[in-house]
Amino acid sequence: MSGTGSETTGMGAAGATLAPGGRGGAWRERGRLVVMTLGPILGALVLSGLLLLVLGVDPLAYYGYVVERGLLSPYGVQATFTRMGPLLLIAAGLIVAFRAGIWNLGGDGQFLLSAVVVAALAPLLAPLMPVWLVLLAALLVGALVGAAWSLLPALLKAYQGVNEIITTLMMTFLGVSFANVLVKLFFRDPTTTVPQTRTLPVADRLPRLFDTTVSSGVLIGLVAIIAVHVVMTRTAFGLKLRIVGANPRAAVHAGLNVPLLTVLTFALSAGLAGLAGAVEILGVQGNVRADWNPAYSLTVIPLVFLARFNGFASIAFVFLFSVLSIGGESAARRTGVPNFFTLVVVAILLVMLGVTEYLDQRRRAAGR
Amino acid sequence: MTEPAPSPEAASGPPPSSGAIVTLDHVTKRFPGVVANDRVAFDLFPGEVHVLLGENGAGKSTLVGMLSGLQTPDEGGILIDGREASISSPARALELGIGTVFQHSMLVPSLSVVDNMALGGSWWSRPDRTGIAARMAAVAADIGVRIDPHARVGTLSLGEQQQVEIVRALMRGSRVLILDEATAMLTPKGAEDLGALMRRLTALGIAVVFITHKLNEALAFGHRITVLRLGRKVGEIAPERLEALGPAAATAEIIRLMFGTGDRKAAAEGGARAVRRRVSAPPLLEIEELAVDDMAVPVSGVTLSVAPGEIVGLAGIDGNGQKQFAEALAGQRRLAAGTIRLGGEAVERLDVGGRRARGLSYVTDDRLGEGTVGSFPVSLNLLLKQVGKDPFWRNGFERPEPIAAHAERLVGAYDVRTPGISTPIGKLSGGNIQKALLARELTGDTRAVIFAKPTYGLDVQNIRATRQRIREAADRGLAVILISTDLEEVLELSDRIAVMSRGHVVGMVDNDDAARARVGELMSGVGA
Amino acid sequence: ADLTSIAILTPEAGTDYGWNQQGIDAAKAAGAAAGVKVVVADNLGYGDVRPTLREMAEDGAGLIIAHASGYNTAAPEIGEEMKVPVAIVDRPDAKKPGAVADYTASGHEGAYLAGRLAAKMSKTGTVGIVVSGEPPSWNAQSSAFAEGAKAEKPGIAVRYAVIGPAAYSDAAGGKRVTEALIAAGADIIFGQGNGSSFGMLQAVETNKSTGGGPVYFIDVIGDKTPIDKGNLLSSVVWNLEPVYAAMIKDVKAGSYGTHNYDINLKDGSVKLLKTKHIPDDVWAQMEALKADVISGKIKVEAHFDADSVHKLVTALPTAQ
Amino acid sequence: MGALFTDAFLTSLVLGALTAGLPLLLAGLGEQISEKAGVLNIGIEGMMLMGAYLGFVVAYTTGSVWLGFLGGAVGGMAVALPMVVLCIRLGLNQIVIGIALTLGTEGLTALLHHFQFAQSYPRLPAVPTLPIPGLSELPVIGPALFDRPAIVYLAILAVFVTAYVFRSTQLGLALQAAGDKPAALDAAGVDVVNVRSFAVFTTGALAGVGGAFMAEVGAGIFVPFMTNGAGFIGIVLAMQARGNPFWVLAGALLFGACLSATTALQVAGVSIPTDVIQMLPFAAVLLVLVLFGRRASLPAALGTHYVRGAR
Ligand SMILES: Nc1ncnc2c1ncn2[C@@H]1O[C@H](COP(=O)(O)OP(=O)(O)OP(=O)(O)O)[C@@H](O)[C@H]1O
Ligand SMILES: Nc1ncnc2c1ncn2[C@@H]1O[C@H](COP(=O)(O)OP(=O)(O)OP(=O)(O)O)[C@@H](O)[C@H]1O
Ligand SMILES: [Mg+2]
Ligand SMILES: [Mg+2]
Repeated sequence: MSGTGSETTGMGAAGATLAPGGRGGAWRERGRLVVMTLGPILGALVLSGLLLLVLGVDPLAYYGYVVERGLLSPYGVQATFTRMGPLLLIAAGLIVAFRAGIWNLGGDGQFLLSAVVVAALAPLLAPLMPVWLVLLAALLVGALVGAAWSLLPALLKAYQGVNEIITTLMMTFLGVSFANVLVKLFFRDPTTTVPQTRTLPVADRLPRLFDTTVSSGVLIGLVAIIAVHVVMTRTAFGLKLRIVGANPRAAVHAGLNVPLLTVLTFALSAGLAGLAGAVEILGVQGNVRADWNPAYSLTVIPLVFLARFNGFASIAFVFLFSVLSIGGESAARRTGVPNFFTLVVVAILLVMLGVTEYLDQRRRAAGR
Repeated sequence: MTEPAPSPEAASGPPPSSGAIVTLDHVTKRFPGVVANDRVAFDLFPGEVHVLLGENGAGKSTLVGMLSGLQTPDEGGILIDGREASISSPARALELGIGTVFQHSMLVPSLSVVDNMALGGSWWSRPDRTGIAARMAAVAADIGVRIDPHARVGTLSLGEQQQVEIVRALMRGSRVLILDEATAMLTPKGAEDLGALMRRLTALGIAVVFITHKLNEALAFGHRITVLRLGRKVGEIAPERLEALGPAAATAEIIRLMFGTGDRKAAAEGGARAVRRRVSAPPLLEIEELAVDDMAVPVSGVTLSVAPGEIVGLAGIDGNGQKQFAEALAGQRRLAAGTIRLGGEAVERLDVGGRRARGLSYVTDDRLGEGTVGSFPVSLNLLLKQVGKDPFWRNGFERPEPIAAHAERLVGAYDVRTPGISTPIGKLSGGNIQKALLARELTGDTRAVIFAKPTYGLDVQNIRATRQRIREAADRGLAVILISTDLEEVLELSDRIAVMSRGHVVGMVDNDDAARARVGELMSGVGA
Repeated sequence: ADLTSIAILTPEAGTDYGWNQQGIDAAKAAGAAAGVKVVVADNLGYGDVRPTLREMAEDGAGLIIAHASGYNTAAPEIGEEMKVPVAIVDRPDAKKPGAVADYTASGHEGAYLAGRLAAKMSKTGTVGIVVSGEPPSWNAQSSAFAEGAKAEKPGIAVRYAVIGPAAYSDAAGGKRVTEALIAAGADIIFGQGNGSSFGMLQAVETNKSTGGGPVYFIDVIGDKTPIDKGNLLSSVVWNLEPVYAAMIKDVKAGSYGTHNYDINLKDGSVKLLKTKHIPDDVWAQMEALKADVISGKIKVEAHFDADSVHKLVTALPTAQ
Repeated sequence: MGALFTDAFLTSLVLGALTAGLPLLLAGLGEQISEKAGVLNIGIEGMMLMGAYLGFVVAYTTGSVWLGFLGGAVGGMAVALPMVVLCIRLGLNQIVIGIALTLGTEGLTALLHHFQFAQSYPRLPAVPTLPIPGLSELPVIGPALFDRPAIVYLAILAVFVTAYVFRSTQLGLALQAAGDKPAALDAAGVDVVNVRSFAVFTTGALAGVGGAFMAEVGAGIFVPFMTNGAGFIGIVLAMQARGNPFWVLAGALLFGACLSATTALQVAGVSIPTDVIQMLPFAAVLLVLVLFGRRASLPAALGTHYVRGAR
């Protein structure tokens, strides 16, 4: 995995499906995509259902509860939407990076540090300025902190060719510890014995949508991921990043400044992860406690692959995942299955996807 | 090796009284876009050096790939000792006693020379490093090379690496030895020693497949010669006939087979200009003392000027610095020294985009590797070097209509056969990808173009079309540098011909009647 | 008001013989006694519990017990939003009539007694405290334990170590740190942790003290007697049932949120577990001390911050 | 304060560092073997966790420590199997499958634990030690390093064996070639897929034993999520070690030593947040990368799928 090689990580399959098919085969292509996407989901549901049967639980009841809580009940679906906000932002960041051939696995560190800084800053700013300005400033700072936390891996990658998988993983380990140090030693709320930052009052958080409990973070997330999708697929800048990602040598041949684009990719990707941290704090949590680390990025990575780096498909998968995590918790409680079961479902889903994709490749190879 | 005289041994090679060790029974191998081997029949007899000749992309290495287990034929069969066999893997090939020196290094750079030689033993055994080193020294002495057995391969030059591979193949004691351009990096003396060794091996009944671009070597070492052209076998010269012909006639015969009946064909098609008009305009592209640092082939002291409407051919065996030179000229590589002026303006400090904006285009020979992004549609590949430019992008946003219109226009004008402009370009055949590249590089305000091996791997029709484009470009007043390993092509198109060897321009020849012989000499290193 | 069901939310499974199990068992008992349905949501982790809080409120819970200090920001917010009274821990200042009450349960009085017991029973003159993190209620118990030990034997050494940040499930870390304390001379370990406390227990079971005798373990919150292998000396057992019962009563009476709740020796909601390893005479002395604490003759203060703990245990080595 | 740093206490610190470092060592060693062969094995956390679970279950039900370690190896290899099939044979993305395997194993082992042990929390007795005559009599390091369960010596031995295999066996050459230039290995007649599969299974076995060690020796019990990111630290250790097993050993001991140092400082009454000390090894590794990080440090073909004859 030396240099700027991107196909080197073996993402060939994902890359190949990015290009739109010819007009003639568009419908067949679309049908194939639907089968390719729904196939693994159904397969995963069946396999997970078998596991539930082994555990002595009625799979239909379990899935019923998942759907009821995650999708149908008003508060449940609102929770699903709220959960989507930061996940969408992380997904957006990953799409930028992955399409540009950069394997940014440091999203969790970028997310967490941004969250801590935002949680420390926003309550301090709140009494000084109007709410909208506080929110705007905090979002901006969050994005900047996230981006800053990727600077070292970015420079090492762009100018030294150091593999970004190691460096971003390391920065996450460091970031998690560093976030704790910040909370415990520097940003601690002096009015409570609990090691946590000050709390941003509910009234000062991101506005909720209409009369619901849905945080407007989901709007930021949707705007971001659609914007990313549009930028990556419809603009010159996005095309440049994709050229670097798909064939770095072609990028050099076409006269693109590959190191600069690499650094920009990191900044954007990590900035979006940082924005996710800010949105989670400003929209939901209001503060950060020591040792808090939801590790969203690690679970979003496979989702983004599942979506083949497509923004809209990512929205769908993030939605599916949110339904699963909100509804799964409720379903687990009602059916008496431990909550851990959701992890197994996600894993089975990913493996099923991989197998489906392989079969599809073989089918296409045989069809030639 | 100044005299391409067949050696006595070659002349009196053992007759193929025994049957062939290996027979390729009309094998066909296709790659996306090319038929690399088209129903090729090939017999390899013990005690013979069987030379494979053919221009770049003729399918020689593909044939070797099938013999050595790297590729399996799409059609046709392989017979070993007259029995149907399948060479399903390199391990199987080695088992069958087929040892290969591949064209592209098959050494692990991070391992030492002995460790590379040891690769392949049973898992838990210790590599016998001292034993290997000793045997290696003996074999190396045989062919007159010296190799430090404990040097890391990555620290060796490409030439030394090739020596290592030859020694490794010899040490395996194979009954079939395949050398794919094994002499490309050897000194003339080294090559001669290798030839002597081959003679000794064949005397022991070993069969050798020997691939080279140097005809003198082929005649000196070979017993039997097979010529490939565009994936097809176009001729075989059996030992008796080779002997009967003598060197001069054999050379003529081979050249005729390899390149077709160059002049006659070109004349018949009315493509080639009988005499190029002399170009009197002042040079448009001036290159002075250009030098490039490179691990493999450093380039230095290249001085060249091209007038508008002039085609300067750059001939030479592949890998003699042409690539480095072209990339430096286009702005993809840093110059170590020298100046480049385009229409009087110094451009050597500009990047690729800057040079292109001033009218310098580069048609790369590496179509899929760097020329295109295979998974992207044809339409975007046609604009790969203009991303963000008006009118295709406005405020950074893609404008589908102008992009589509531009693509439709070029696809039509250059006759790119594609299902549609949104088809991923990687799915097109080699010739059509090349047409798209030409379309991209020749459109717009181009003033000077570098063509790198523009017809490499193409079929006859595409070659003709491409050459026509190059001529038209010059006729439009563009300054053209034509880099090609195909002598016929250079002779057909160029006004003047420079020959490149080991990173230097070793000669510049006007394209007159004497050019063919002169350039051929320079290229083969005969008259260098 | 009329109260038909309550809900309790815990971060981990209700089978830990500790914090989570105590909360769930107590809520069930209190509910049963008051004829109120109890809904349990366990294993929620430390992430975002707002969706579950809303779901509980929607499902008709008239009181939501948010049984983790990590929930004490979310619960009051959602309580206000959904108009449901909530109970939280570690935020006494958040009390709000009709809405929020705190039950920063600290067994510090019990921990003080445990410290006295440990000092009496220690043969090496050194006792140890192992914690998997430093949440306020553990800090209060750690410092009370140290004070108790010191009060019993001024020259005693109290060793203190945190396994690591967020080391709640780090059983190997629990064992490693406990072994370090045993090697540092401790023959009685006061251990506070979740999954990690089983590692501490295993360390105590498989190591001898520097004096050559057995090492004993003093647990907190729950009663691990069912899984004891002979090293469980005692436990500062909490009983949250009276707390929850009082909450239910207050909600029904409309007085919820006017005061916080507590557990203490006096009403038996905190007690020291008697095991067969405690000699009867020592136990009699403990009973007397307990009476002194209840009567106020001995004053035990709760220090919820980590710094106080550090100061107390730092001050001690120099005393010897 | 002098009384605190007794031989016994120092011994326990050294021992603690060793015990905490050993699973990291095994994981790092395993990861190094995969990476050497060109496989980026992100599923190693799952392999450790399954090893911890199965190792504990077998040791607990059979009462045999050794069968436990065997169970751990089998557990790790069971998680390696899908990786081999999906990534090495079929060529699926190694990062995605690695994450999926880790998530799945976390969920599965937690579920199994829930149904089997959540009421009883069985604990193992102390693992018997094997004192090395002479050396174990040494003060402090004697009991800490030379009176350990035999598996500890084996793990350290594994470092030497790995180094030996890397340097002096055909297998070592094949692994290196598979990671650096698989085409050359293939051309030399060695099946790249087999070599890589072997590497991943070995990784599974080593990581599994590492997990089993954590459960049997480190904790004496299995609890869900108990590996707590150790596999990811293993990845970092392997990458900073640049193909040399002794650097994995050094790195693992550094991590262990940092943990022991935290404990020592706390017991001595110096209060530094554990977080600060835990940042140190990562910061050190990162510094190394900044100072010496060059392209050459990782196998050229790391993370790529090898297809014969493709170019
Ligand atoms: N693995 C491959 N994938 C796709 N195309 C290939 C592959 N190998 C060879 N080709 C194509 O097949 C054709 C024949 O190539 P081959 O390497 O056999 O030529 P050659 O005669 O050895 O040429 P040279 O003299 O340049 O070595 C070329 O067009 C080449 O691009
Ligand atoms: N083995 C193969 N598998 C899949 N598609 C192939 C294969 N070989 C050729 N094709 C496709 O079939 C079409 C025709 O290929 P072919 O190489 O025969 O074209 P061609 O006539 O040689 O064209 P050109 O002259 O432009 O090279 C192309 O689209 C090519 O990509
Ligand atoms: Mg073709
Ligand atoms: Mg070739």
